[in-house]
Amino acid sequence: MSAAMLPLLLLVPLLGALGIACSGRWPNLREGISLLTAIALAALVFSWVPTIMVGELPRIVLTEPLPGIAIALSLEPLGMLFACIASFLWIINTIYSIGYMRGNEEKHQTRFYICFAVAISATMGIALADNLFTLFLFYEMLTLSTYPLVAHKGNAATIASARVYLGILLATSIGLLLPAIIWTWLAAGTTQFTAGGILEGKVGGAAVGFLLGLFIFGIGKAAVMPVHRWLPAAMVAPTPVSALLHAVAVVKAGVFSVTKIIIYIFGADFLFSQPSAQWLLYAACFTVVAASVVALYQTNLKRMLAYSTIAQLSYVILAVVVLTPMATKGATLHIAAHAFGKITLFFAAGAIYTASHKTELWQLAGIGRRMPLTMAAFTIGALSMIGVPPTAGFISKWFMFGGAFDSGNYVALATIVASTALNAMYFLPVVYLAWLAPAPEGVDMDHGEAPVAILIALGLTTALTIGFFFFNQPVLALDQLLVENLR
Amino acid sequence: MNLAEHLPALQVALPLLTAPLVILLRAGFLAWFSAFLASLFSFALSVQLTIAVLQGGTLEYWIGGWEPPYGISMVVDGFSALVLLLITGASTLALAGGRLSLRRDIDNRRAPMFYGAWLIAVAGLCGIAVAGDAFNVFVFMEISSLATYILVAAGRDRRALSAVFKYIMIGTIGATFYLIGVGFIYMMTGTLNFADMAVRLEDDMDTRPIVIAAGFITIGLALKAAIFPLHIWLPRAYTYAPDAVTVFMAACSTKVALYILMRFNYEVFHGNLLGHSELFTAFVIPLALTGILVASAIAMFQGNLKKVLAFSSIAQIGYITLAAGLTSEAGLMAALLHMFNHALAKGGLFLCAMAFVFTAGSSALSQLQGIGRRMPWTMAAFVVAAMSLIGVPGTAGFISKWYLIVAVMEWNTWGPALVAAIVISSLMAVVYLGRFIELAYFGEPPAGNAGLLEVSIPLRCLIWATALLNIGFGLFPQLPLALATDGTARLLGGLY
Amino acid sequence: MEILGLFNYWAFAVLLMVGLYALISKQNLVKKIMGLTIFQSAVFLFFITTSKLEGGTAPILQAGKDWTIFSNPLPQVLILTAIVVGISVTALALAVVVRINEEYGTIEDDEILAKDREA
Amino acid sequence: MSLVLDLLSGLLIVVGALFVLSGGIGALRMPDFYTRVHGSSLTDSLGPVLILVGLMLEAGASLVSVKLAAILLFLMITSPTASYALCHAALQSGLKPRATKLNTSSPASGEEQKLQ
Amino acid sequence: MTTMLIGIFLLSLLVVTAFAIVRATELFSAVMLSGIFSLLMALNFFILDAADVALTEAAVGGGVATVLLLAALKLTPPAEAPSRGLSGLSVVVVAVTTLLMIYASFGQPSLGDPDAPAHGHVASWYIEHTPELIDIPNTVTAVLGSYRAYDTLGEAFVVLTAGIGVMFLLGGGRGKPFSRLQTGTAEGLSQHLIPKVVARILIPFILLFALFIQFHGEYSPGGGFQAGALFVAAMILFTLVRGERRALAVITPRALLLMSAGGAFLYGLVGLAGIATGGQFLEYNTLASDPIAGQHLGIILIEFGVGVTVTGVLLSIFHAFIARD
Repeated sequence: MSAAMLPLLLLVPLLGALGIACSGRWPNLREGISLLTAIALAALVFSWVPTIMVGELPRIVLTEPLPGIAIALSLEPLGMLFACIASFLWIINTIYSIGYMRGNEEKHQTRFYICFAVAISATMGIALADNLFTLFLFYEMLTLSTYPLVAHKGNAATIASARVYLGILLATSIGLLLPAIIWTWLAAGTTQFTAGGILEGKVGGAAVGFLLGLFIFGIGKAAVMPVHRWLPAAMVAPTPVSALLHAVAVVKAGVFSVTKIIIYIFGADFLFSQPSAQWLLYAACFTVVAASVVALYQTNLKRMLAYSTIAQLSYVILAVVVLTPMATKGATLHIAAHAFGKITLFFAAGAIYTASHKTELWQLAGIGRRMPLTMAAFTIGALSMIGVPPTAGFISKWFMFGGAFDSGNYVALATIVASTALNAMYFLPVVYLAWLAPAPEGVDMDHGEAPVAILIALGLTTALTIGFFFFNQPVLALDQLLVENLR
Repeated sequence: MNLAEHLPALQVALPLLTAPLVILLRAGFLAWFSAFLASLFSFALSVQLTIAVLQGGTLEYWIGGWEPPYGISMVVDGFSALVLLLITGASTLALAGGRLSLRRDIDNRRAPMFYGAWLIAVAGLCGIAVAGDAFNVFVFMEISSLATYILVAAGRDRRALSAVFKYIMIGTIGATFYLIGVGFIYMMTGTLNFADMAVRLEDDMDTRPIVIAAGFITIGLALKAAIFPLHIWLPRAYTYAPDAVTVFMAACSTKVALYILMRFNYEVFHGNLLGHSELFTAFVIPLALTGILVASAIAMFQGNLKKVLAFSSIAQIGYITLAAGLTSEAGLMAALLHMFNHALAKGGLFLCAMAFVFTAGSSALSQLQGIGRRMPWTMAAFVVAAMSLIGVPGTAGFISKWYLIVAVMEWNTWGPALVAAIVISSLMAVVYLGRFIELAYFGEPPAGNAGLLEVSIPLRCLIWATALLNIGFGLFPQLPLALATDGTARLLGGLY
Repeated sequence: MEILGLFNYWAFAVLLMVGLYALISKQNLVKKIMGLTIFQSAVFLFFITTSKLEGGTAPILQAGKDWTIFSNPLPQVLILTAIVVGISVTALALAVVVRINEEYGTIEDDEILAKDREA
Repeated sequence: MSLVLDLLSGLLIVVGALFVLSGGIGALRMPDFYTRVHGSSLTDSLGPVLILVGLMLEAGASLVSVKLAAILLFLMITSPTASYALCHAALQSGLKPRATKLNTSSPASGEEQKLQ
Repeated sequence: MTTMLIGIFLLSLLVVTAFAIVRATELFSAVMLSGIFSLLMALNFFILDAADVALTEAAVGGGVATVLLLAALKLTPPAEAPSRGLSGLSVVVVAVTTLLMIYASFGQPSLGDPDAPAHGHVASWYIEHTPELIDIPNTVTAVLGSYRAYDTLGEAFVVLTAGIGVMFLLGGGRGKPFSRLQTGTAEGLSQHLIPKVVARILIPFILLFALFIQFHGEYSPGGGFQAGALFVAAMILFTLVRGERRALAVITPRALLLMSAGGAFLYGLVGLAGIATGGQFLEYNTLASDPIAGQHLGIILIEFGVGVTVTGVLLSIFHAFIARD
């Protein structure tokens, strides 16, 4: 397929958004259109896989507003993988949203679906970005388009947390990321993602570590502590949005950008030949452990999941930092695996909320007997988070572990082990509570399962979570390509 | 006769000569319509001029056929063309969009006078933009100022009057300071023509009077351009002027003062005045910085949309002066580009503000709560323009901010500090605009105006056209870039 | 003598000062306008001073009159224009003052400010 | 002959100047408004006349003296009118002359009767 | 030398008057003082060889400005509120400015210094070339009307703008547009014998003089603006003695509007005629077959335009102020 087709990946969701805007009056038509768009997009994305598999790197320049600063798209394995995950999960998420939004009679549903579609378009843009500038452009577009989603409820509390969300993401991106990009541009004369990096020999010494810091904390979406605050704040959003944030688009966009910058801008070898860049490893490890510990003390289900996400993201960064081919594969695998697991968990949480309006952990006691399917899915998701076979989580953790072992990076090893234990410590009690504990007094248990649309979505993601354990060859193949490109 | 070669003169003559005819009309609509047509045609003229400049380079026109410095000459280069586009474009936009709003602000029988003044203001500003003669600049500065006073005084709120009086006083001081400076230069060089001055100044490098002259001219024009801390006239004038007038002024009036400021300092003084560049930098940059930060900070705490935007204008003027103060090629590029882009963004914002005020009847934030849900289209356009003002990539504002930051980075060791300041002020812009946007979308509409409706379709289209321009010039900034490059080259002619 | 030749400049400076002072610190708007007039006339004086030529006469080249030295016509022309500009500004400012007096009932700057604040 | 003319004109000019001066002093020293106007207006109409005549003698029979004559004429007309208008305005605005006792009718009303 | 001493004397008077203006709390006396100030200024201009400027300053400062100030004072409180002493900031600003000026003055050529740069270059060119290029005695008029006609065009439009502003702000009395201006005060001083007679005598002369200044401007000091001011003086005198109603019957508001706009427009048309006849904007050489004649024609036309505009505008302003009460 010719590179000229790349912009389609952005246009399809935008057209979908337009269609949704026009069909706002007729809910069925509207949701039909959103679903259709999702499927069309996914089909388009997957149709690219063979092209990429044979090692092509399609690239197209849309416009060049400033000399050396082009808005250009290109598709390389990593982006391909990300695009596939996002577009595919969007279908499921759409099905789920239909059930959820109707189940809870939310307001402004048209606005919701429009922003959703725009957000996906932005995500595609991030996946296809050919240079830092384009990346930044769509990164901001994603932030702005998700703001209305987070603030969806529109009551004072929601707006307050939405403000935190927007504030942190915009402040970090404008305040740190943009200067970092300009610095890169001034130093290297280009911002294009190139295998092996563009900064080698352009900057040196402490500057490297500083620039890296600007990038890492500038990309607030990667939620490396201390710029993680927006993620728990965004918990006020409706569940499909949380799913979008945690699994489909936003945080993934964050770690994806970080990975891309590390391997394509700095160039992995160059970066970690620089002592001043080593801090990143420890920052990641710290985030993993700290976030897991915080998660231990959460009493609200979604907040707990949020902190677990923060921890899981830093896994990815950790893996990239460890930087053996194997670990890099682990990182990309984990992007996928975590996506499947976390979306399952969120869907489950949403299902519980829809069915019983329960949000606190203690309320979940004995809920397993009421909503067996949901809780089954939840359990599988939890296991995947911990990394127990046969779930997706195991695969990625395995690769990371191996990578860390090869490079003899014992800090990373210790972190992974510790956090696995921690994961178990905060997930298993919930499972136990849900299945075995007796229902506490004063909590009504007279509710059944969630609406069917939700259950379908839930089932799909659960299936993915398990299926990924057995059928991960395509992803591995992509990883292989990626790693070869790097070497 | 070939009209093409007379473009510079016609650019001024057309609006100027339409004005006396307009004031003779009796009906408001006719007056508006003829003013609009005249403005439209002069916009066409400036487009023609721009094309001519891009193809044939700088144009020079000898008025009365007298060779400068004996006669008055007009000089049109990329920079002038850029400013001309701003002036005529803004005026056309404001007239087209502001018809209803103006009809409400100015009663029908006084309207002819008002539109006459409007055209004279346009002509005066154009006259400054094409002038090649220092005293001629003074004359046309006064024409445009007087006309602008009238436009501002037409505001319905009585505070418009006290605001305009302050404006008159400060404006006249500024103009007179400028005149004093010109007088000193004339005394030492015996000429009034910019180019000729530059030549003859080389003989007497920095004699005292010239240094003083530079000071007077810079301060006088800084007063007119509302460079912090000489901005005191601007917020009230912008706030209490009729909304359409604010659209027009915000887009171009201060820009023109900055234009002539840069003209003078670069083409005449730099290079001819020992150490003038350093002096200029040392004088301008601190003011610009404090202006940027303080004005943005003040803007965050205003309770009135137009005031917010006015203070943000002061901050943006700070950006332009900062860039101009760097006395480097990149800096000048940034300054010129930012003039253009800020005009786009601010014009769009004030246009939306006009629409809001037109429906909600007040620009107080409390009255505008929830307006975003009532007027989704206008509000969306507002958001786009706001992003351009903040400098989100993909919008026009980003281009100039990029140039600005790059210019600052390569300035000297202080670069990073300045970048920090710029970034901080951009974040402040996020705050003060976000504040309004948030309460426009999620705020509870006040009791009175629950059933507000969108403004008329044509106005909406106009607003959206402006918004799309903001995006268009963000993705394809070739035109302003070309003009800015040309203008910069000419300005720097004086520097090296 | 040489120093006395600069007297015009000093007078100009002092007038400028007086005008500017009245303009800035007087509360009464009409007084401000008068200050403005003084301020501007000072500048006119300055320009005309630059036009004077020792032993010259008004630049009117009448036939038969055997003047050879003429004062410089250019500053005079500029000031003709400037004077007209000045009176125009004064007229407009006065009109504004009249309107202000109708709206506020006072032409003292501080009182007007007070009334704006309470509004 | 010319010497005589010069002397004469000089004399006229000096005397005229003295008159103007006295008028000025009067304007400062007189007790009340009307007397001040009276003093200054009288000298104002006499002083300039003398000065102008002196100047005309200097100029001799030429265009200049014609102009001077014209000025003289206008002065003769305007300056009394001015003082009249001044006093009248003062009277209108109710400023009473500070006059010591005359006959029964009050000075102010007397003035007015004279006016109508 | 003597001229210089006289100059110094007058300048000192000027400064004293300025201080007096600032200190006077009675606005009326302040107005009178500012009239005196302008006349002194005019004298100064005259001994500095600037006859045209002197004439203008006398007409504008002594005449028009004073009338306008009085007209405004009629509508505003006559006395200044007791002010609160010197304000620190302003004193500082002012002092700094003055010091700058005096500092600068020492680098400047002393009064009348023949080899000051200002007198070389452009100025001398004007003196030399005017006779053969334009051939009118009054170089000032030549520069004003031809070399720098563009500035003068601007001047005319500044006046027009001021007129527009006043008409816009004040209209013809409350809530009426200027063109509908009419006024209650019918009589003026017409029942007073002396002013009436005197006015009868004077007005024709003033008008005559105005016309002389208008059309003799090429040969002697004067020109459109001064003439206009004189014309207005005559009309104002007429208004004072015969009452506004009569005055407005003579020249109706609509006519005033037409004059204001028409004069400026005429000026512009002359400029365009230059283009139409194949010259530049405001080029007169092409107006007639013979360049010199063309120059004369052009200058006369634009001077006329200026005169008409000035008359119209100043009178409108006067009436607008009067009608406002």
